[in-house]
Amino acid sequence: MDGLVQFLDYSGFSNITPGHLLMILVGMLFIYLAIRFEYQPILLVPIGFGILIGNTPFIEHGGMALGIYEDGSVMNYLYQGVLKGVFPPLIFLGIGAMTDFSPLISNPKLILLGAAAQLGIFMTYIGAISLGFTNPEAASIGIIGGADGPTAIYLSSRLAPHLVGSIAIAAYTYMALVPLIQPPIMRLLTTQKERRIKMKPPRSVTRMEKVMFPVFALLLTGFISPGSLPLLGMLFLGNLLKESMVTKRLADTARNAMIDIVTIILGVTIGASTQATTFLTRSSVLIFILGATAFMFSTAGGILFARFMNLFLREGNKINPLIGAAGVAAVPESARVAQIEGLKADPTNHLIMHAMAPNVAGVIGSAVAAGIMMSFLL
Amino acid sequence: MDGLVQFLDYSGFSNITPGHLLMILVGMLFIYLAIRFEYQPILLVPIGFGILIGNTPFIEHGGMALGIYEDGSVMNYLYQGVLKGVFPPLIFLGIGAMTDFSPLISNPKLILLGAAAQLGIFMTYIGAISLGFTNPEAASIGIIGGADGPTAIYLSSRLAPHLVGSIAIAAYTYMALVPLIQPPIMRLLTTQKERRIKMKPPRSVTRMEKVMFPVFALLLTGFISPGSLPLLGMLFLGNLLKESMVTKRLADTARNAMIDIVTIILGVTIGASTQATTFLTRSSVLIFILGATAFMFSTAGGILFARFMNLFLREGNKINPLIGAAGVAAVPESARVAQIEGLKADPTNHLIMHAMAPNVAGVIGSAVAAGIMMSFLL
Amino acid sequence: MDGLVQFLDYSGFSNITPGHLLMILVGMLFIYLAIRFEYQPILLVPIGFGILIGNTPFIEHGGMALGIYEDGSVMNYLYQGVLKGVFPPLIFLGIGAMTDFSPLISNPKLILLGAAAQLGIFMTYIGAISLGFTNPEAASIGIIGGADGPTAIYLSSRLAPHLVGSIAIAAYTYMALVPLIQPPIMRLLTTQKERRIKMKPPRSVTRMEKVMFPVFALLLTGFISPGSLPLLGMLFLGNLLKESMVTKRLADTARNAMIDIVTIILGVTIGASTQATTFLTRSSVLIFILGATAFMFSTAGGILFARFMNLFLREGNKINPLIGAAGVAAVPESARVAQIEGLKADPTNHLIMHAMAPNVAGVIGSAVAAGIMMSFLL
Amino acid sequence: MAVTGYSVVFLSLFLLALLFSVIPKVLSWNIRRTFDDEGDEAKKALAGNMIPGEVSAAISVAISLYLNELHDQDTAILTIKKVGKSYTPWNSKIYNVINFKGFQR
Amino acid sequence: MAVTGYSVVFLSLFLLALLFSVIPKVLSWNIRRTFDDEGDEAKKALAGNMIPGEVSAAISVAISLYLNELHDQDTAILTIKKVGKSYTPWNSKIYNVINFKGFQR
Amino acid sequence: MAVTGYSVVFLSLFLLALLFSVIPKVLSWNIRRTFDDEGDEAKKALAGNMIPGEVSAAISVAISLYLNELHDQDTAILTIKKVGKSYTPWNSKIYNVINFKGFQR
Ligand code: NA
Ligand code: NA
Ligand code: NA
Repeated sequence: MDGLVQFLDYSGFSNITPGHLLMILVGMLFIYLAIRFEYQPILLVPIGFGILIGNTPFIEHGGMALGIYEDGSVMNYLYQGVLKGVFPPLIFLGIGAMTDFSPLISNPKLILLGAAAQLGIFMTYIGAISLGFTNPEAASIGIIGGADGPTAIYLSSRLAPHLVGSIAIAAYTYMALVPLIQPPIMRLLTTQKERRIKMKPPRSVTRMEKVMFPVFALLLTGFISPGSLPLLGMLFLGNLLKESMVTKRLADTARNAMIDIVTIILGVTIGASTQATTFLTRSSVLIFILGATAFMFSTAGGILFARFMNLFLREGNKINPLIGAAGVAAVPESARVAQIEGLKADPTNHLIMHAMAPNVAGVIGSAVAAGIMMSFLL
Repeated sequence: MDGLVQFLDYSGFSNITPGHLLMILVGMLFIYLAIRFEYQPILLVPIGFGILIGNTPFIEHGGMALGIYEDGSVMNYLYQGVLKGVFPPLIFLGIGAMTDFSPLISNPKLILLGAAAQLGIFMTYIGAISLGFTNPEAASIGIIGGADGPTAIYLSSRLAPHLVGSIAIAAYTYMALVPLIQPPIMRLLTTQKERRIKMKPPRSVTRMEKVMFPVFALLLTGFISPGSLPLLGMLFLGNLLKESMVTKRLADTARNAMIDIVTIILGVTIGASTQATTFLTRSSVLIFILGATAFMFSTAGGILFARFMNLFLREGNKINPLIGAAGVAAVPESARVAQIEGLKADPTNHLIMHAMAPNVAGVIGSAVAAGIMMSFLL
Repeated sequence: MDGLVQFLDYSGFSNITPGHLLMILVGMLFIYLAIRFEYQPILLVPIGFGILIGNTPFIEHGGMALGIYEDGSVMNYLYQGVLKGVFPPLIFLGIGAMTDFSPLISNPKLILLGAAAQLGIFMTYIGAISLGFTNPEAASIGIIGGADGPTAIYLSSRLAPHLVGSIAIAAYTYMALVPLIQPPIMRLLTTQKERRIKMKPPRSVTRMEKVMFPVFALLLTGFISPGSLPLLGMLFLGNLLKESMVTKRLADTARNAMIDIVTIILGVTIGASTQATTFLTRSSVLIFILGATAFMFSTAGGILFARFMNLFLREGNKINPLIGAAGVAAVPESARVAQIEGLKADPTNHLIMHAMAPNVAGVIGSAVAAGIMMSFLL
Repeated sequence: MAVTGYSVVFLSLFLLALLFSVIPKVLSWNIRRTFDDEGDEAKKALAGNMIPGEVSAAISVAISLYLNELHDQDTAILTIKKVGKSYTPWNSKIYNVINFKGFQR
Repeated sequence: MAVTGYSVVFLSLFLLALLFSVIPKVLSWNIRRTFDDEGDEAKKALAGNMIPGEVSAAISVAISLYLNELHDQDTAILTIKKVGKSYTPWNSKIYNVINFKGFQR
Repeated sequence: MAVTGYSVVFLSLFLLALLFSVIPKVLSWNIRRTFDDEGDEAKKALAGNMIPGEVSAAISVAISLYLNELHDQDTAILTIKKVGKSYTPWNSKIYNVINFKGFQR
């Protein structure tokens, strides 16, 4: 009889709160969006299921060590890869091994769009400060505007570990919603004529340039922003493994088995870190609001800077400002959005090749930004 | 000359005991069974070789840090994945990504056989207590009756870490010997007429049901037995990765590279943990005896409950009680045994499709049982 | 304005030293050699890029935790696999799963060449002592003569962790340069007539022998030199996974995904450990000099012992002493060198099949040597 | 504990069985509603989700193959599995476009 | 911090853009020098490293394929990728020789 | 230490050599006993475990191929390797049966 009571005490039915139920619905929504609409399923399925695991109600610190915030739990061990900042660089290693920097090498001026589209990071930083967040918290929230999951997780794990969960969830949510967020801003800030600008086909790129890119990009960004080394070091290493052609087997493993293993564990622990008892706070709500504005500012920054550059470019060399929006990163969703919006204005105008340049530059840009903020705040 | 003496002091020849020799023979036997008869080679080869590694006699705590129980040794680092309970959930992740729950979804009443066949767990628990084991030890020994390696390792690592080695070895040994243990019990507890019962072909299952299964099964088992979350959370995540169809690459990695890496390290460390100096105790012998009875009780539980259910089922819907034995888990060996015994009674009666339902239900059943025992004993 | 100053303080431009520049050039040289000449690219590309990452100048202990020697940095976490000695055994696991010991089984007397070619280890040990290194340091430096990266890293991580970087870099450098180092010595120590000796084609080997080899080789080497167990235990486990034929999937993962992941992380951290601020010392220079002599002595040891064996072998059974040089290990480079030198003496004389026997025996030999030195010095 | 424990195992698996007895009915009710105006064919399709005789025969064949351990099958299936999809958020379809271009050069 | 930060991001990406505007010129100067005595053909090849019209057309086709999410393509490309190289320092080409022998037996 | 160490390395590899000089004799004695009443053919097979001339020739060809670094070979061999077996205890042959059924539907 006592046994039955103890069993019930430990069961989810005794420990459930409305927060748990809410988060379970959120988890199911993530899974639904991932499966039904194929919005970033590689991330939303593990995160969504992690939310379910983390929000099955259990007695915390009851000796069973189930919660992700309890020492000695399996989830806690796996979560160390997030908290210690180890997983994001490993994911960048795999991403580097699958990224083709040719579009960027063949038209270097487009790199600047990837810088301009980090505007949201710094605007949101200011906004978050004015809402009462501390400096390190504000920087971590701002980085959502970098539209890059691993960078957001890495920076917040260093500066504001208690916010990693909310920031990561916000970043991935808005990255999945890029096809809804960006188009209105793109139409608002461009004229019909601008959206029809056709760009010259990019020149082809030699193997030598492709091999030199990761080496020199590492040295340049590393000298200017050493804080970005853990991320960009791995990104460019992965890329060199790919482009050197002599380490094909390493590149293959990095972009398959390795990144998959890390992605699963990262996703499920990020999801589980949204445990209702610690996650549902005023901060989390504010972070979601600030994150949305961060994405909008970044999008606007990229577009407006493209228009600004056009002032100095002669006819025939002008940039279609739609591809500025791809500078936020959110690879490759935002480049797809540029392509789709371009086709709406002129069904024969394929922008995607051009949009990939600011798109991958945006990854570098947000990592540099993260490094700079670390050097200021640590 | 001193050097030669020191060399000899450190060599295996100075430190050997009859226990070491015995365990080396056991290790070679495991390897022989695995290669000659293909009994669970994926596990018995690494475990057998681990036994050899662990029982090469060396000076423990002599500064070289070789033993699995010595701080700072490589084996000790790798063994942490077992001791901290991290490896079993990762193996369940891979297993989930390779398990097809359709047979169970298409005929849900067979799930109950997977519950009934956990009888051995609880009977053995009582038996172990009466033999003087403590409550947590008894529960860990009982779980051998769950016929599921990762569950046994997980529970014993939480409740009785000093017994992990013996319990794991016993569980895997009897799982390999299922084709010898189960048939006599199956023939004893069924009539020839029962063994000939033909079951209706299962209906086919929609993708929607397959996707819903891991989600709802997680919530249901998680609410009732939160202690099973680390195991079942990962099992069902793996299954969702597989069934969602949008995360194929993650499922592939989980059921290939990831599970293989963990299996090798788990196997070799479990094997090495049988170091004669700590392993050859009265406890280990008792665990082997209790483990055998656990398997027998579980088998009987499944069969007898199938016969009990038949009392309430109308003609044409009756269950062939042979498939009850498959409820112990030991996937897929015990389902094969049901198939083979069925063919002996009627060479046209293929039971394997039906036996898979209690078989995979038995995995869930023993994880739930493990969770409940944790909530009582931690 | 303050911000700009702080930014500049943290940037590489304020912290650069000539040492950093020198190491950056070394890193680029490694990458160049790997890509241009395909010298061990699997290792030199990650190591070379790691040198670039480690020598981008940053403020150490400035709170950002970037350096590999700073607690809490990502590089430091990854480097633990080197420092704790975990990576080398895992690499040996993968190597075991890709090594074919048949040439050695079919002509066992060639195993002795793999012993003789460890001469450089012990000669260099004596030399290093006479140059003022401590006993454990001298042993770690000597092991460079084993011409085997993982063994060198493992031993030095146990005996002289502060020298791991230099020793590993020296070992891999000379392994890449084997085609330049060995030929002059080979020509010096053999006559033209000896270089033309044709050896009988090896007999074919049964599956049973291949399966028994890893088991008995483990027991034998483990009994004599327990200190070699972490390395040889994993090497022979990997080989059993391969040769047993029943664990093909485990062998495949061990020699692909697993070894690749470890190789990348090992390479990049070994590279990064050459941070100019700690690496550029008198010790490092001495280690490079001693390492070169170690390779030369080992090569000579193998060749001269082959000639010594020929004194006792009857005509038609004689050994071509060129394959003695392959006993140093440096698999498979030194076996290739033996083949090429053999062809120079007689274009119809293919030595490579024979050279593989001392070549893989040399791996076992240096691991045994490492184990013995540990038993003496720990 | 033993009695409570065994009961709870039964309880949870019983609820699971119950749930997945109900779900297909709910789902097929949905499907039926959807297909309602598409007439008989849809209903036939629904009725037909019992595995027919020929398939059972095929399964039997498969089982005998399996009991004789013909590994060729194994091989074929794995080959099919290997042909996987790439990492969606990064290299996905857009990169294929780029690759495609590469082939033309 | 915000202003400095944003400026530094611009600075570093600007330098990167500058660097990779210069590098191709240096490289092609090298190539030109190399090919110098090989005459017109080399120059034509250099001039031709703009992607020609037919390729652009191919890209457009590829993009429409992609927008319709034809996964077959995916498959084909990945299959090609799978055919990889072995671990150089250990089993590499020498072991292939041994394997090759095995096939003859 | 140096002398003892070098001697022990020799000792252990010498014992290994000794062991694997003896093992094939023990094994072939077993095989001979087994095949004894099967007559000449078995003996011939045993005698033939020297690699014959044609194979040596093939090896030479392989080596020249290798020295010229023809990577195509590489490729072919790896493809063969990739076709592997599944995880035995769990999805193994039984699951193949289920998969097989799936193909029939
Ligand atoms: Na960005
Ligand atoms: Na079970
Ligand atoms: Na060696």
